[in-house]
Amino acid sequence: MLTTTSAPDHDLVAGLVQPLYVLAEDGTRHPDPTLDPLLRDVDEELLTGLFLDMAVIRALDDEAVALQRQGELGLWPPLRGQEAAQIGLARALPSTDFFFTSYRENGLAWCRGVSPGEMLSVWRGTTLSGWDPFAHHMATPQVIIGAQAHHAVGYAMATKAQGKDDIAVACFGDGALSQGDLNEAMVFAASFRAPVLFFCQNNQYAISEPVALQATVPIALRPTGFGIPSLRVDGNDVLAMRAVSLFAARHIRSGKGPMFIEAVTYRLGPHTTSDDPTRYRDEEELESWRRRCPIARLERHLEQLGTDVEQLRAEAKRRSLEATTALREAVTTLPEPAPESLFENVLSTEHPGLVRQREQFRAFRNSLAPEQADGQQTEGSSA
Amino acid sequence: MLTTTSAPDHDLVAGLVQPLYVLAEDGTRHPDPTLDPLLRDVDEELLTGLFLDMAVIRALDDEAVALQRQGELGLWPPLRGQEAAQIGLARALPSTDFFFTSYRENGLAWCRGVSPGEMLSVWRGTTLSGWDPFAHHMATPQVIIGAQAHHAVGYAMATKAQGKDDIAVACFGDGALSQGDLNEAMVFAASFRAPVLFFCQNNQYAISEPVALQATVPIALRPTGFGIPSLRVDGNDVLAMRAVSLFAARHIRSGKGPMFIEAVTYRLGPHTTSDDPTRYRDEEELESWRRRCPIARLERHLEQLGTDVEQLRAEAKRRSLEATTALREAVTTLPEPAPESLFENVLSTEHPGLVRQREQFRAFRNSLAPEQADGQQTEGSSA
Amino acid sequence: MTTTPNPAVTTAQATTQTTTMTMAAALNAALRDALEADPDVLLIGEDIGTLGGVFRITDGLKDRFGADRVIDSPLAESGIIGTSVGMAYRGMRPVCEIQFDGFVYPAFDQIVAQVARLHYRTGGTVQMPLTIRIPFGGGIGAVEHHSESPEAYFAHTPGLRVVTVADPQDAYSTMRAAIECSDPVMVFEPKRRYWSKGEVDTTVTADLSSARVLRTGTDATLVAYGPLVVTALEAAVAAEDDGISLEVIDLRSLSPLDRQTVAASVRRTGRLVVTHEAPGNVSLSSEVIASAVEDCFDHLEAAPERVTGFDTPYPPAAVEDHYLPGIDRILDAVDRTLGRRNSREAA
Amino acid sequence: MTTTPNPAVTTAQATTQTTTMTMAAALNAALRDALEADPDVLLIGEDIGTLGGVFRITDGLKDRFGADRVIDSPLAESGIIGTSVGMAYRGMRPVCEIQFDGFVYPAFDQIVAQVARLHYRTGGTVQMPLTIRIPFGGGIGAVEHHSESPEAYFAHTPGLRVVTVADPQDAYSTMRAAIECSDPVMVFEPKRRYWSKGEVDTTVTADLSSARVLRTGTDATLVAYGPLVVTALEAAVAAEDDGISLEVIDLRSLSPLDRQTVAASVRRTGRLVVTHEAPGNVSLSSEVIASAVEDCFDHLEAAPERVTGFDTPYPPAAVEDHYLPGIDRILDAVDRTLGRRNSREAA
Ligand SMILES: Cc1ncc(C[n+]2csc(CCOP(=O)(O)OP(=O)(O)O)c2C)c(N)n1
Ligand SMILES: Cc1ncc(C[n+]2csc(CCOP(=O)(O)OP(=O)(O)O)c2C)c(N)n1
Ligand SMILES: [Mg+2]
Ligand SMILES: [Mg+2]
Repeated sequence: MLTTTSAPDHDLVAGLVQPLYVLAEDGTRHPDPTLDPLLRDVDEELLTGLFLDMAVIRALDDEAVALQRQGELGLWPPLRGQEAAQIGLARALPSTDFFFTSYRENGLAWCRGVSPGEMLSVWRGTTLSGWDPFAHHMATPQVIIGAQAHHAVGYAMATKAQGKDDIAVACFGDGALSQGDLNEAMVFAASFRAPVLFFCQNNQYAISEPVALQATVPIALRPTGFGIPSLRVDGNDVLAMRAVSLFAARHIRSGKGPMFIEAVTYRLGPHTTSDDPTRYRDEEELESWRRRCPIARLERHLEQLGTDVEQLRAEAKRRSLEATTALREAVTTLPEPAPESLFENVLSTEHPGLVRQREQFRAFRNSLAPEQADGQQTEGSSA
Repeated sequence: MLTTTSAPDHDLVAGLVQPLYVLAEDGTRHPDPTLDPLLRDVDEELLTGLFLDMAVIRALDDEAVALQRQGELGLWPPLRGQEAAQIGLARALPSTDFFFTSYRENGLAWCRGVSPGEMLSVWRGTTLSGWDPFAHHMATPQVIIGAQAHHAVGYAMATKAQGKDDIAVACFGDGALSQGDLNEAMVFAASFRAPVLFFCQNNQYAISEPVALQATVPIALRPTGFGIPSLRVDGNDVLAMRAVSLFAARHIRSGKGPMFIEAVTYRLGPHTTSDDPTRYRDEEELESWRRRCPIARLERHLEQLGTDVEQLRAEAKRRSLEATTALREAVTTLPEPAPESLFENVLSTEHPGLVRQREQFRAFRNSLAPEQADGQQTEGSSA
Repeated sequence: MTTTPNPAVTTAQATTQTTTMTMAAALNAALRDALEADPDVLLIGEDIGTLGGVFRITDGLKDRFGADRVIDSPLAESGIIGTSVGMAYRGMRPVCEIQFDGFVYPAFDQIVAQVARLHYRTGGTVQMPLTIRIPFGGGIGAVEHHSESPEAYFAHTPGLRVVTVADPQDAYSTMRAAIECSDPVMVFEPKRRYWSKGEVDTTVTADLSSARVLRTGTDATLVAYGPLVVTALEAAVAAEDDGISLEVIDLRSLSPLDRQTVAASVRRTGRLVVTHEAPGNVSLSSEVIASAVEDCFDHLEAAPERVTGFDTPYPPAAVEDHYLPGIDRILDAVDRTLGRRNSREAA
Repeated sequence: MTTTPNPAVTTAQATTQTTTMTMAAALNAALRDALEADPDVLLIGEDIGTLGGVFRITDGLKDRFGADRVIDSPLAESGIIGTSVGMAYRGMRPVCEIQFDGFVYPAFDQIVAQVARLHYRTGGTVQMPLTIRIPFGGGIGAVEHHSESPEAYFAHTPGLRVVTVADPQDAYSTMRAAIECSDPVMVFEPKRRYWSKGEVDTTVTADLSSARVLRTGTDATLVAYGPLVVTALEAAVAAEDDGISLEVIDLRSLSPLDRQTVAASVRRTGRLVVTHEAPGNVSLSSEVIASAVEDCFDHLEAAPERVTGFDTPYPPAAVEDHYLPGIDRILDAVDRTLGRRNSREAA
């Protein structure tokens, strides 16, 4: 095979063989010359904060799954297993950096103060989108795989043009790496040195498809071919996640252009509540990842530091109960949209066709017997 | 910056800083340990054959430009400057390997026995497509940038499924590297280890846009991020082009999956005959590349080997004249399509709507005064 | 996102006898029989292999025919179609699955600028016998992009056949015919009817371009396709109670259109109502009405009516039943064409 | 591929007076004035900066406003639109150029599933004030993919405004209005009319949703848009010689449609002919006819007629004049609606 001796003259960064980590699986602190300087501010308060965040979003996630099973939600995409990846990122960035995510990033939404109702409405089917993106500096979930990456890059180009130093973050899964949009977005980001962070949660699966189908080499290698420096990190190590996020954000904010993080993690639950993962993966694999639980790892670390873990667990339980109670309350009190609302906000300016259609709709509903108009029109059976 | 010491465990190949070459600009033979074994069969006959190919396609290309200037063609995309890249590739592969190209690969078409009329009809506007792809193992020009890369990968997947050992070649320009399709095609090729060669003629421009806009690092680096080994080669060195093509084809045919070649070359002419390149590049740059003429380089090499270059030039002139005469004859004798032909081959099965439309069209034309029906209907002026 | 697969769907057994099965099972059987019948047929799509498809339409087929013929593709729709184009160049007959209607747009260029045109572009030299399967339509309470009806985009595109299926027998026979057809065929499968059951005779063949009159009637012609065929038939039953006799046509082929069947009916009834889930603007109903007006202007006794999705994006699940044409909206439109008291007069 | 730029187009001078200029110059002036007026406006597209666009519509603007506001983008249409979506989130008003009609398909998902829906998706929170400029239509002797009329795809898509321009004044005023509009607007520019000249007053404003009656007449209503507006007017002149009085309507807005203007005219003339270059199946003409039938069934004295591109891909340049609606085909259709001797009877 052909090789050359000299390296390319740009910043190529890849922790390819062994993802970066600072917490070993047994909770012991592993020194890392690059990440250690970024961890100097880590104290017990910070660590317990991260622990509580992870515990609460796991509880919220479990509660949402339960709500779906009880028929209160149409669907839910569980994040179980990916808590460290999301919390580590969210807690490293100022709340004004803008997230463009897909649908599984409810941990990020939680950190950004999205309320339970705002988080659930789209999964209950009462809205297409749960919250005000500008209020939380976070776009609402993107369902079209990869589409949001362009949005993040464009947003970042605009912040740069405006001379501001906030950055954009494109969050996506391993499956998204196959979409044209995701790859194009890296071209644009590199060409315009856009202040954007590409954040890939490689949870090993795109529905049933293993990551090997989307990438035959580590995902973190992909961006390097676009001239985008890249980091591969243990996504179940919340401290490492936080450190690489700080590292990348600093790099990006300093004007050096985009950066890419591959967080190697695992989706412990089904793809969504509609999915049956037993069809495509075995218990053994699942068990090996259960043992790598990000919350348990941090707990072991805290234990080693002498934290009163019992008390912390109790606090986590208290906060989780509070959050899940709020979630459960929110879901049942979510306002049902008015039928006529379906005509609203198609355009922000007047559309005579829609005005006419709404009038006709109103007339039609008025013509129905009250109980029909109130509920639904007669529907075709689905045999 | 973070780096790791260990290399990834896959075949990564990139001649990134200095493209591979075996002929120096002054025509002297430069030894290259990897390519030399592939050049053992090179003798005077082979070299003069390559020379004549390049000379003839340049003449054909110039003649097509002239024909366009004279109004015989609607448009022509000149390949001047890229002769070595195309001839080196075409002469390295058996004629049963299948090319999927864009529009500038007339050198490949020439080598595949495409006739002058077949080559010109699409540019004269008498057909949408000039030749039978199966007769020449070459798809007709693809105008949508990057779209053909998927076709090449699919074709290659099929040859593999059929247990055959012919390969597919996706040919495209530097601009195509930005399209989603091109990148997706690399994902598919890598995942299915498709026997496909990605062949990029980096001619430095996509219309007016310099390659730096599409790729901030050498193009040959891109495929490595997809797990596809890659070669960067001096595209104006026909011997090196042939050698790397042999190398890549052997790699691919042996079942090792896709490979990528970046041929670093330059488009000496305009993007198309409609383009005004003085708007985006200067004479100095152009002149520096004129000095790197692939044909002159091989001529110098032959001279050094003691070939009778005068005689070779004369032979080139004779063959060029023959070819350009045929081209000139072909263009004026190209059959004009019958008006009704526009209804043909929309589907291969019957379409009642089109049958009706053709009947109506026929009736309409019959109703016109003879001179109108013969020529065109009255057209709206374009003011 | 996936919808809950129905555990009742199992891979159908090879048989030529008439069997009762769901539409999902009928499609599965059609794919299986096509793979069996022709070694050049292959399936490609996201999650269609190991998982058997999010709707289980391809359930069991990878085990039976192998991963080379039932291909789990990378997550890229343009790649699914574009790769299939290349396979077709090499003589294969790919059957592509787009997981949900709303995910077809990334493949739009490959479909409209490549698949639809290669035969024309090459003067008939290259054939593109692709089948592109798309579960479509709403009514399943799904999140955004999972309930769409994008058929008008493709019906407007020359060079494609666009067909819909409405019941298990139709699904089986049409799928077989689509795969055998030498042209590209887009098959829109009404996902909310996947679990509807019916008799299927696997020896019955379908032709791809004709509509079918499912119920004869005298007062008005009601044209539907895909998921609304069942609704239209139910509306016809309800209309009967009101003394209105509706003729129900399942359009089946959206491109080319079977104008003759529609026109013949309208000439008899003098009235036309067209219904579909997609937004009405520049849609199949626009075309069916424009064609009917061209074909039988003098026979029309009232303005044709359309009952369609509104000109809005597909709304949240909580209000989708207001968006989707149902029996009452259809009957209201029927009343209008008949000059009977209807909502717009009542208002 | 590019078409020969006309050297006559130069960057127009800032002025509010009426000046004679080409449509290309009028568009250039509109972009310049919009960039001048609002710092949030920016242009993005392939070859629009240094080259000034393959049609020179953006000529001189990069020099004047800098590479940050007149952005040469990488060669990726989905990226052009998707990036602009992100910029719009951040308050910018991107004006995107798609180099030719046939290259819009790779951006289809970003346009129909993102740009068109973000306002609706977010309950009105996010605005998408993108302008998407597309030179469209045939008649310039170009190679494949350079002569298309893809407007029906977008007119069918809820959440977009789709407009066309027909002359320099209209081009100037509509482009300014499109850029000022807070909704996404697709502006289809008839490339074969780029070099047509007319008076332009840069103080004249346009509204985006109304059609305009360009010529009043009594015998039939002829509806056209974009490149065929000129043809329609010429047909009306020719018809006059035959004693036929045509009312010519430039539709301008393809979505939403100005049904009122069309209906008012048809109520007066009783007859309707619709023409466009795009294939007729499931097209704007289907919709205009279906709408007119709904709006004024009782006033129609004959079946409406359409004169459109055929249901084939755009053919080779050598036969495009047979494909494109011209004066004779339009007059033939007019004859049919008037019950006068026409080609189909003659045959
Ligand atoms: C364009 C598109 N194609 C297909 C889908 C269906 N789909 C939804 S999620 C998903 C898998 C995504 O995998 P990944 O990117 O790894 O994210 P994860 O679900 O693992 O978080 C697929 C195929 C989609 N939403 N959009
Ligand atoms: C999808 C698409 N977008 C835009 C164009 C217009 N266009 C034609 S050629 C070209 C530049 C292509 O550059 P490159 O890939 O480097 O090939 P080269 O022309 O240099 O051989 C462009 C932008 C196109 N043909 N297709
Ligand atoms: Mg994943
Ligand atoms: Mg190039």
